Amino acid sequence: MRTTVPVVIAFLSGLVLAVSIFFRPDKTIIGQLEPELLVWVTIIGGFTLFLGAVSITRVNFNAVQRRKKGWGYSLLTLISVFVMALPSLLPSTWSPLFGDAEGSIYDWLFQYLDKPMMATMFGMLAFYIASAAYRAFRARSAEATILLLTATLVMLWRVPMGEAFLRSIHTALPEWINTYVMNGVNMAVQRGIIIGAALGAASMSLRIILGIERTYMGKG
Amino acid sequence: MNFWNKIDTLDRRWVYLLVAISVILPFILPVKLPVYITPETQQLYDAVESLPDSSIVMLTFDYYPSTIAETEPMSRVALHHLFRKNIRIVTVTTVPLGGPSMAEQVTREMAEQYGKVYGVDFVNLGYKANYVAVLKGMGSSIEAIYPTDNLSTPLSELPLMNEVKNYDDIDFIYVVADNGIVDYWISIVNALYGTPVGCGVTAVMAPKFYAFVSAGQMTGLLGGMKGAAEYELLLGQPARATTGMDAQSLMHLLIIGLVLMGNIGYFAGRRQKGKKA
Amino acid sequence: MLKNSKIIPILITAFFLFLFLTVEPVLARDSEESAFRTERINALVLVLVFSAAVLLYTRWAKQGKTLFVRKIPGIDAVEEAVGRATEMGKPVLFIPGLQELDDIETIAAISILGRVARITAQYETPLLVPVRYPLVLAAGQEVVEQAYTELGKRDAYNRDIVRYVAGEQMAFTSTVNGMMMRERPAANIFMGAFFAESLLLAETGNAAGSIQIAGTARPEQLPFFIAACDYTLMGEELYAASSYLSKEPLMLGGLKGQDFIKIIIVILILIGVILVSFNVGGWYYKLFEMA
Amino acid sequence: MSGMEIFVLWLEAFITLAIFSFLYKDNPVYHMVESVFAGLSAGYYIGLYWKSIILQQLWEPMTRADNPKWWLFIPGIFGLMMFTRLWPKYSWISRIALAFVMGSTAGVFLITQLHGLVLPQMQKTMLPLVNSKGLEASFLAVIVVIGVISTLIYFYFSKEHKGFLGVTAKVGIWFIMISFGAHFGYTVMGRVSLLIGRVQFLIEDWIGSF
Repeated sequence: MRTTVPVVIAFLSGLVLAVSIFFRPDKTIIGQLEPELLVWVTIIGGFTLFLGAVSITRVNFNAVQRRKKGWGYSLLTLISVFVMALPSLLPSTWSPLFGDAEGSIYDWLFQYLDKPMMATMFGMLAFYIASAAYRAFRARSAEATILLLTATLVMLWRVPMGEAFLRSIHTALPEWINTYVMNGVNMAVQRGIIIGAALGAASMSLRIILGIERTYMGKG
Repeated sequence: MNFWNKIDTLDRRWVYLLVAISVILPFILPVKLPVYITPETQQLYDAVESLPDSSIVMLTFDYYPSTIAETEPMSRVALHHLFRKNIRIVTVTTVPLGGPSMAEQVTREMAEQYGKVYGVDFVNLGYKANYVAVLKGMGSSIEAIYPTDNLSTPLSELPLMNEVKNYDDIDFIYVVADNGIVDYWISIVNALYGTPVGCGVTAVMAPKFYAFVSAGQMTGLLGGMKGAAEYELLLGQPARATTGMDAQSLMHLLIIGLVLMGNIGYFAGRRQKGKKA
Repeated sequence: MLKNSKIIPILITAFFLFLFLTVEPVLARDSEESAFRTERINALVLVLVFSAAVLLYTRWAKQGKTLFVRKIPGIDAVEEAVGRATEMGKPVLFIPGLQELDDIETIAAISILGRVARITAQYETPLLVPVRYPLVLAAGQEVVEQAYTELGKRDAYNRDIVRYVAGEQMAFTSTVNGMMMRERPAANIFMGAFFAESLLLAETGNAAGSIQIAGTARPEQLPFFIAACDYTLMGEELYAASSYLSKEPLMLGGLKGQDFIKIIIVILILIGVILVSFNVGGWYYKLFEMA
Repeated sequence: MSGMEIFVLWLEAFITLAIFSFLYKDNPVYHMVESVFAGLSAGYYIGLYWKSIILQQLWEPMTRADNPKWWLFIPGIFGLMMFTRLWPKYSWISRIALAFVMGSTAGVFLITQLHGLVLPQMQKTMLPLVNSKGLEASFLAVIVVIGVISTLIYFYFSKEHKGFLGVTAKVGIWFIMISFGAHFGYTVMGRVSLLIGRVQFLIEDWIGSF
């Protein structure tokens, strides 16, 4: 029972969705099932967020209760969760601070705390891309040399001075980089990886539908 | 440990410091690295330049707040150029979050500089959902899609909008975008209604659209901050994009320099080890 | 393999009966455009051939034929990395990507997590699994708990091994980055769907001195993982990892079927190129039209 | 500037600098901002899921007066099943809902990957090696065809990479490295733009307001 029911459910839901893509939604029930079942998945995820809330609360509450090292930070996280979530769950008819419209606590915290945090995290990427290039682009092997030469060439091509330099070597060099490297090799490799990964994904899907891959039930 | 050994095992924080310097420096000391005009930018500039006085241009703000470092300078150069030539502007956006307010803010700021009047010289229509329907619908009647402007003023009360009924009354469409909407401006608006479309797009998107320019479907193209900097040079008004491009050039050259140094250090280190062995 | 294998044919029959019953009246009413998307028949053929190949190889494996699969260094490194963490007495950090469970990449990551948890359970190496989405939390807890239970290490299991950290992409990243600098895991394993945060995570992990193994099917993030990690599973290697780590011949059937189709695809492309080059390939080209 | 505007400006500057301080080393200020960030974003998603999923996609369609989607009680029950995870004894029930999610995902991906990715990518690779557009187009076509095929072969698992297969796989890995190098170099500009946005804020908006 504990193993059979999940396997059968996975099989049926997988099969229905796989088949439904071949039928027109306006003509058959089965054709309409695809968008419908995907909404179901979203709904289940919606319920599960409650478990997420329990998880983050439990981890941080335990740390505070046991006065673990750094429990103050955990307290801060706990407070932040509730200050953000609770007012948004209350109806905005009670107070303009509730709900999620402009002027609510929820919206204010998002606009003035969350957003600058996200933007700054994205800004960190520039530092990391420089240090990764510096450390990783060493001519240790033929492959690594190819990697670093192409990266350098493309970086030169991207900025005005570099482009002028490349043009001085051969007038068509910048166009060649665009045509043969970016739209030639780069595109071809991406395509090869995409085809291969798609086959891998399809094979993984098939293993799940057929119940061969059952790690989610702890069965190898 | 000689110099090159140290380079080989440099603490990454030195790299971070160099990055910070090369990005901040252009803001304090204008470096003014040379900028070269690409034909696509020139084409867009010429297209706007050749529009007669008091033409009407539709300018779009199809970008999200996350890409404003690249896209807002393009909106600014467009506004500079259009206002300077006494061209009247209708702005629209297909981006719900921030789109209308960014359009409002940037346009009004620039209009103030040029002494332009809202409703007469420019109008901000704002956002409407379902962009395919919006783009198609404006072909027959803009008023049917946008009964009011962004601030809920009926279009009939705006003198400029009495002259603009649909794409036939628009001489040029200047799209600034950071997403796939560009395809629709070309495949729906340019293809079906024949209004010329010129675009400013993010650097990542640009290569895809060069083909549109050579096919004549797109009248000129700005690729990211670099395109905006070229346009600023053409206008003779260096601004944010020029500063930004200086930072970009410095950063790219810095990374290339670091890679070079790292490799010299690596080989010097290896040679030394070889000697000892 | 399947105790309930008898039930499968019955289900398939019932399913097609249902299909028949819903389609038939519609077909009778309107013959102009059939309910079946005939334009997608090429995809149907591909799916059927693909499934047949996978099933055939799985069957051979079940009959005891040995299926050869070459060594995949990145996947072998997963075991080594966990071993190193055990020696050092430091935790293993596993991140199953930043997508929800409705992405197949995440499911692949969860399967790999199941294998990794078996190794950490065996050696009682601490395991940390921060996740960004609640369904991934549930699935992750399930596989880890099962792995520990099966190996008789329930005492070492703690349900906060897999924990929900933050909903937003960059909030998640900043928390995990902090975690890496403070807990100093011996090994970081990134598997699944990653976006711009790939480099933020991998560079921080590198600065913390951890051994790093990444795997993703997204070609646009691979260059950054290659630059900052010790081993990287590219594209389909991610999907192969769970089968490969399981070391069960049965699981390799999928891999072999996939390889078989790959060769067919290469041949089909070459035929297409030749036909199109001689300007006689229009009909052939159309066979691959996506509709 | 109003008092509120000044407060918001300084708050944003503080957050920006606190996060950047992590580049030097982990420190209490960063840890503090990080903790708040994690909590807020979890709270944000609770609000978002409540409104956009539970209310908008489940409750409203199920209870509306005309044409209610009564059958949505099924995913509702599946959703409630997930709560059994809180009691270890009954947590196996949640596997049913998990199996539904995994099965559905697998069903969609099985077809969409083969139909939506493999077919069109194969088709786009069938380029004429000889064509009227001239030598350049032919050369590009040769590169693309070799690139796609050698990349595919590189991932072939069933044989050791020796002999002809080995040579093709070697070509494949070289192509892959060119592609990754190009992609890396190409991405630098976008990343730097994001940093410039932050620096612009700090220098022009924040320091500029002094």
